[in-house]
Amino acid sequence: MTESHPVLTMTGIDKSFPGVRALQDVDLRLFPGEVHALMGENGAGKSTLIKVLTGVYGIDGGTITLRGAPVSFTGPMQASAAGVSTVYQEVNLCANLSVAENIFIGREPRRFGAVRWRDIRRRSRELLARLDLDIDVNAPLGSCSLAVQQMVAIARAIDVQASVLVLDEPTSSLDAGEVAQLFRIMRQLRDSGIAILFVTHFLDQVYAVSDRITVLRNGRLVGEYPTTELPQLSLVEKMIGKELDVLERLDEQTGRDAAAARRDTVFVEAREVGRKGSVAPFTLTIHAGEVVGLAGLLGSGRTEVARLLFGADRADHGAVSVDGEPIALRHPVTAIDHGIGFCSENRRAEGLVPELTVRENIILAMQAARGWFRPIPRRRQEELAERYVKALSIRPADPNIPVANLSGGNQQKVLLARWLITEPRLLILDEPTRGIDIGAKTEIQKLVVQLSDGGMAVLFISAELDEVLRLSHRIAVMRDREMVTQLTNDDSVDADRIMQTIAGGARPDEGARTDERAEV
Amino acid sequence: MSERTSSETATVDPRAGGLGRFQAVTAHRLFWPVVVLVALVVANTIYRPGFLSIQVRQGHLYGSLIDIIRLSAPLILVALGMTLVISTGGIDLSVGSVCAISGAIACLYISKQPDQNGMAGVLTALALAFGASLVLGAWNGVLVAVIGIQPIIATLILMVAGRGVAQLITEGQIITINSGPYKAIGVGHLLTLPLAIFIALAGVLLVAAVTRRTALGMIIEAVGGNARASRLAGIRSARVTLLVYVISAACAAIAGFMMTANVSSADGNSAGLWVELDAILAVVIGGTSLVGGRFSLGGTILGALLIQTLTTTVYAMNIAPQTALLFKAIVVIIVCLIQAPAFRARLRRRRRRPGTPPAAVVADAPKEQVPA
Amino acid sequence: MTTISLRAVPGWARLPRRHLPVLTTLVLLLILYGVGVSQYRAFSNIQVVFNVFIDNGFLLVVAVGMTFVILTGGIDLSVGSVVAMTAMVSASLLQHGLPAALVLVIALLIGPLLGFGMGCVIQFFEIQPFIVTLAGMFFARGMCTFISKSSISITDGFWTAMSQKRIGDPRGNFVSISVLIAFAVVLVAAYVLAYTRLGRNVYAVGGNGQSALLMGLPVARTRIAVYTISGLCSAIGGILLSFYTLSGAPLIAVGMELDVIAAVVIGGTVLTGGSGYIFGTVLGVLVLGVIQTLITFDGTLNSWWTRIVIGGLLFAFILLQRLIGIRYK
Amino acid sequence: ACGNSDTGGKSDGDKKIVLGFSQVGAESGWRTANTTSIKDAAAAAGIELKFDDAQQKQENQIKAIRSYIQQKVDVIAFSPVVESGWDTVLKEAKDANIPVILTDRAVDSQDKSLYKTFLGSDFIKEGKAAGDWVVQNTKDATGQVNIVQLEGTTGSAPANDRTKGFAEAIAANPKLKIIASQSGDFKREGGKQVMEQFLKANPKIDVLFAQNDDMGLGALEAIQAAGKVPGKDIKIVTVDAVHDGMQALADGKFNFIAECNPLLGPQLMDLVKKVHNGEEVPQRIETIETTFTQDKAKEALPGRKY
Ligand SMILES: Nc1ncnc2c1ncn2[C@@H]1O[C@H](COP(=O)(O)OP(=O)(O)OP(=O)(O)O)[C@@H](O)[C@H]1O
Ligand SMILES: Nc1ncnc2c1ncn2[C@@H]1O[C@H](COP(=O)(O)OP(=O)(O)OP(=O)(O)O)[C@@H](O)[C@H]1O
Ligand SMILES: [Mg+2]
Ligand SMILES: [Mg+2]
Repeated sequence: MTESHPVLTMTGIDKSFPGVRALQDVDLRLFPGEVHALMGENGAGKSTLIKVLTGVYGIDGGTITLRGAPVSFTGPMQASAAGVSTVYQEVNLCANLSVAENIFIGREPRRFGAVRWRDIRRRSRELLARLDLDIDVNAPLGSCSLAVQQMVAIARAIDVQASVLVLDEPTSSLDAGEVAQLFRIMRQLRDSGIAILFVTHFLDQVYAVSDRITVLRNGRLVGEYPTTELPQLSLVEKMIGKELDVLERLDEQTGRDAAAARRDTVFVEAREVGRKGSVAPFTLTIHAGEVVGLAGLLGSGRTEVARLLFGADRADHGAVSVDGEPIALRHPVTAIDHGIGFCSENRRAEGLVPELTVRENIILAMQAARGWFRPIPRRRQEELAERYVKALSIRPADPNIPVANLSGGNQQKVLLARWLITEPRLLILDEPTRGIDIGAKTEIQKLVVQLSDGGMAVLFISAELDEVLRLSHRIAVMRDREMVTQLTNDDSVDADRIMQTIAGGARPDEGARTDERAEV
Repeated sequence: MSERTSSETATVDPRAGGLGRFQAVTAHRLFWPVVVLVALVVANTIYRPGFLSIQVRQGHLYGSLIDIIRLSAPLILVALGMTLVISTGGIDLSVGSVCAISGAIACLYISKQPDQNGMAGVLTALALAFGASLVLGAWNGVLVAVIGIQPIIATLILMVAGRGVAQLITEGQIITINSGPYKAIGVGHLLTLPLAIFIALAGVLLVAAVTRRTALGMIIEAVGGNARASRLAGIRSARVTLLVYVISAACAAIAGFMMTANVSSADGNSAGLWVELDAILAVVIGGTSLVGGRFSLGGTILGALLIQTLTTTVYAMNIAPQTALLFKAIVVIIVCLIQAPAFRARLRRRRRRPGTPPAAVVADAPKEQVPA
Repeated sequence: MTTISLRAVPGWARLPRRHLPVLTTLVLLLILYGVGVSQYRAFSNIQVVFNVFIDNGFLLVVAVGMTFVILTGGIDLSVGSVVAMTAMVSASLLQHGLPAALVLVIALLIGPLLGFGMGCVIQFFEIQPFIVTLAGMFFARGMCTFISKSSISITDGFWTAMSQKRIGDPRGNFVSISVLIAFAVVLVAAYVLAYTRLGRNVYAVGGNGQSALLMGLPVARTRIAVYTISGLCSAIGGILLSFYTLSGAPLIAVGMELDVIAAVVIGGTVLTGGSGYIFGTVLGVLVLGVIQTLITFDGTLNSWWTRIVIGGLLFAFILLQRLIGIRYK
Repeated sequence: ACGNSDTGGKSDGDKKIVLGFSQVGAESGWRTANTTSIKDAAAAAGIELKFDDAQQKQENQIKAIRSYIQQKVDVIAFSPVVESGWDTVLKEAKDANIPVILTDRAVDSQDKSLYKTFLGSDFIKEGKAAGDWVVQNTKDATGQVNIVQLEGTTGSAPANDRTKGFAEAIAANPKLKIIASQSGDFKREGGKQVMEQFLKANPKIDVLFAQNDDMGLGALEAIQAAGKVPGKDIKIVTVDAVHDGMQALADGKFNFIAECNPLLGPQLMDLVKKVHNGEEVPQRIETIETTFTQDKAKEALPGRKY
């Protein structure tokens, strides 16, 4: 396979942003019929390399050749016309358009210049069926969950007659089933001779699907390796640039000792809280120092549960009490006042203020809680920002640049820092590790453990079941917008059991179900 | 990972060497508006050499420059409020009408006084008018923040109806008053300088203190930058939005006092007519983005001075006011163009690498900021 | 392998939600009309409706152009001035004895050209549309007075014919040719938005310009196109206005941009872009027209009350629209 | 074609006459006085008035006239915002057999049959009257007499005609020279700002001609601020004679005002009745106007209605 000529070569690529050398003398080769993983820590320059390739950014130096001919795209339009089809990190679709239109816009089937809506709808349904997705293609994309949006973006990309398919973290919001589905299709495409460039932070995914790996570090090329010749540990070492025993340490931490959590003090109690059209009424108790995991498929309503508990959405049913006192949750402010923090899964739309600096983004929640006429002194701001930039190794380590200039993973860390400095008593983390590199992910996991040991309660939402299992004392399982069960994370609970509950194929019998509820 | 090729390789071209400082100055956001302002003054001086001269008449400083600063005082005030509104991502078209209403109320009240020079009467009039304006601001704020009407439309309502209200108050007449204390707001003097300048200055300092000495400024910028995120961070954005519209109306009210005091009469139909456009222009020339987010008070003041200088120039050069719009269009476009990063990036490319096809440059310019 | 099946809302239930703003406007418009009919004798006359179209034909055309711009999330403040400039240029050229056909061509070129220029500045130099078109507005208005300080009458035969031709039924009800032209513009625009790539790209750019760019859509071309279209519509509107008044006056159509924006917004188009329909814009223009007709029929309001009532009705309308919209959300 | 009996309004003679009146707007005190006069006169004459305010937009006026035709009023009267562009709608009125009366400002229609009559002031005459006063009162001047002029809204009929009339009158004395002329838009604010510039650019100004009182009043402030005495150092001549202007004249700050009478109401109602009854009326009727010196102003002031 590798004997053939590369379909795409990038050599000596240089790219700077004001204040940052994002890429420095980077090479990349893509061969037809291979899945090529692009690996690197947050901010290593992966997304930038991809955007440089498709002409979103111009390059400062270097050459790109596609099928032997030098190219220099002025924008994604040209790139896709030349057969480079891309799914960018962070879903980049139009929320106001329908699902079907998002798939076909720009290359709508037409007759006499008129767009053929019927064809678009039919073909979209077919395409989504290939991804095992059964949704209303007329629905506006904005009403779909992030995961569905991600799948739609993928559907759009794989429909193009492309010779190069670029997928920048396509799996970050997908669950295991969808990932498998995506991989099946990626293999199909690979076998038909397409070159696929694949970015992910999940190491096992890399080994499951890729043929070759290119590693970037700090905007420089570390090397290109066949997947089979690069063991997982050395891959990580190459990514982070020093030897580390992260992986072993990760494995140690399976399962939390449920008894260790202080289960005597109930912090938040939600009784039959629900909201029509979003989540069926659920009852959930969270104790101080306890980590409660929320498991479920995408769209199962985990985010909704979190939003209701935080007052981001208003419940139309049930009551929430904190420390035994009922509270009226009409606005996030109430929740924050009672010591609840919420890290949204959608950092771009609901998390960061792109124009403000890293520092300002970090202190935002704390400042809001103090009220605007009691400003946090500048010195204290700097101090806090610097501490957390260091603690979470946010890069670049300059708290005074606009947060928009940070890479995706580093933005996530900023968001986390915002809530950590408010020292909440309950921290709701919705997909805090999405799009975060392996090193940082471990850091965050360790942090969760540390926080809960220190008495902070955590509601932890993650698409990665492993992670949920590893960190939670208790796991609530969601299915079809209903909290179907709550399990204490003891030895009897494992991924299989949760998967079964989630899938609903093996519905827990009624007896067991009431038992579990009663146990709460 | 500490070794990082970061901020050392800043924007400044290393080849520039000693020119670095100069470039840093020209790169400043407000460099070009200042240049245009100076150019206007120079043009005026060439046209009429006496333009810069300042004499002392009746114990006051007297001259075109003084006039410009005095006349720009109301615009500065209106633009101040507008800056805050715009930085939350809104816009306030009703400021002109609020000027008219506040002026009308004050003048009407004073005209009904037996002794128009009485300080108590004047103060009551000001308080009444100011209070009414706060109500109007709150009305705008409620429409935008609570009911959720798009700002341009919400304030359009008051823009249309407010003129009617102002005329209703004056019954379509021009109310002329003869009140020394009130007149002083527009044409009085303090320490040989027009009082209006001090009022505007006080307004600027107050707004600056309220926004920059407290966290209000940052919170406004956060709401303008990302309203949803701000809400989730615990900011009561509705309150902030409401507040900025109230501040805007308050500023407009004081500007209305100045405008009416300047001619000692209230004209519901024409007081503050189209001042909203000038104010918006001032804000934008000052570098605050219309989509919300970061704001710059200093820039706004500069913008207001620039616009007033332009107006005065037009009168001074005897250009017909309507045709003068051509002139204004050109100056505005020039200022905005040379300030635009994309335009500068283009020029820079041109200079550095003549012959590069411009298309490649477009993609390089920082677009609406691509996170990740 | 799990199949994701999200509980879908049935198709019929989903439909009204997207069309809700437009439907609300329609209902409110009918109510407004009903009020007129019940209050004033002559209001029920069909010619009243025709007059609303005759009197607002140019506004409708300009609003159609504005709809394109607002759908991309932009705004075009220059429309009123461009309308005036087009009328002025036509009047002035006709006065100089140029043939009508040539004048039409020239007049119809100026608007799109200015629009194209503004579009380029907005796209390539990334200056906010509000400012660029505000400068365009000043420019065009300045040109008007530059051409002539006072109004110029049009005596040309073609213009007079277009102005005075009545197309109607034997009972004396009629519409003007301008109305037909306006309808044609509306139909073409509705087709373009719904069934052409350009139209769909307009929605995409308005939904999320950055995404549209990354999806490989011709964002620059689209953005420039909408300002050009708006310029063209303003030019057509200017021609219609010159038919309407048979003259060009430097201060005509002052503040028209605000009426147009109000009409588009009342029609349910969102100012941030990405959502709205031409049909809504038609309704929006009708709402403004009917409000004004109501006020003239009343005939007792003095100047300031007229303004207050227009403002009040605008408020009531937007509030109702908003409340109904919220209720259904 | 308009014979639908049930909607018609002009069948019996004893029914109230319905007059549709479209006003320019409410842009000045003069205009408001004009409106009030018309409303009061209509009420007094037992005429039903349908009033519409066009807010200075010709489009609105055309719409209003169409609506009057639709409502089948008996007579239409209006003060046109601009001179041109009325033929189409006036034709419609003519076809509907509704007589039209123009007030205050004229239209430039070639077809004089489109309207019955014009009632208003002669702006040229007003400009002339002002000019004549200046000529009279500068007879003894030795050197050149420097005049500055504050024009009205650019392109408007009053501004054009007053400029013309004034220029004609002062041509009588070659020593009179207009050294600066700029539009102050008929507003006080405008008058003040322009005058400030005039004062800075021209060290010696003898006479100011402001084309309405409001601009004159604005200029007054500028003159005082420059340390000069209005009425003495700079003679001020204006047009209109609204109350504030008359006051200034009586106080000796103005020197002369040529009246422009807004109180057209009674005259208009007379005309409406005549036109409605089919009587012949002259094509052009001028309002009764006078001029005021400082002494005359003092006498007239207590009895002025506006
Ligand atoms: N538009 C921009 N302006 C300025 N700096 C930027 C911009 N985009 C990216 N950078 C910087 O370039 C570097 C590389 O970012 P990039 O997004 O390519 O990282 P990444 O490898 O995709 O990381 P992640 O895994 O977190 O997505 C980072 O330091 C980032 O801060
Ligand atoms: N059938 C559907 N039709 C339209 N929208 C849907 C449907 N199902 C879910 N959604 C939308 O998708 C979103 C998914 O719900 P939610 O975010 O609660 O799921 P989640 O379990 O948190 O998923 P994720 O794994 O993406 O975090 C919701 O915002 C909801 O509005
Ligand atoms: Mg990335
Ligand atoms: Mg979620």
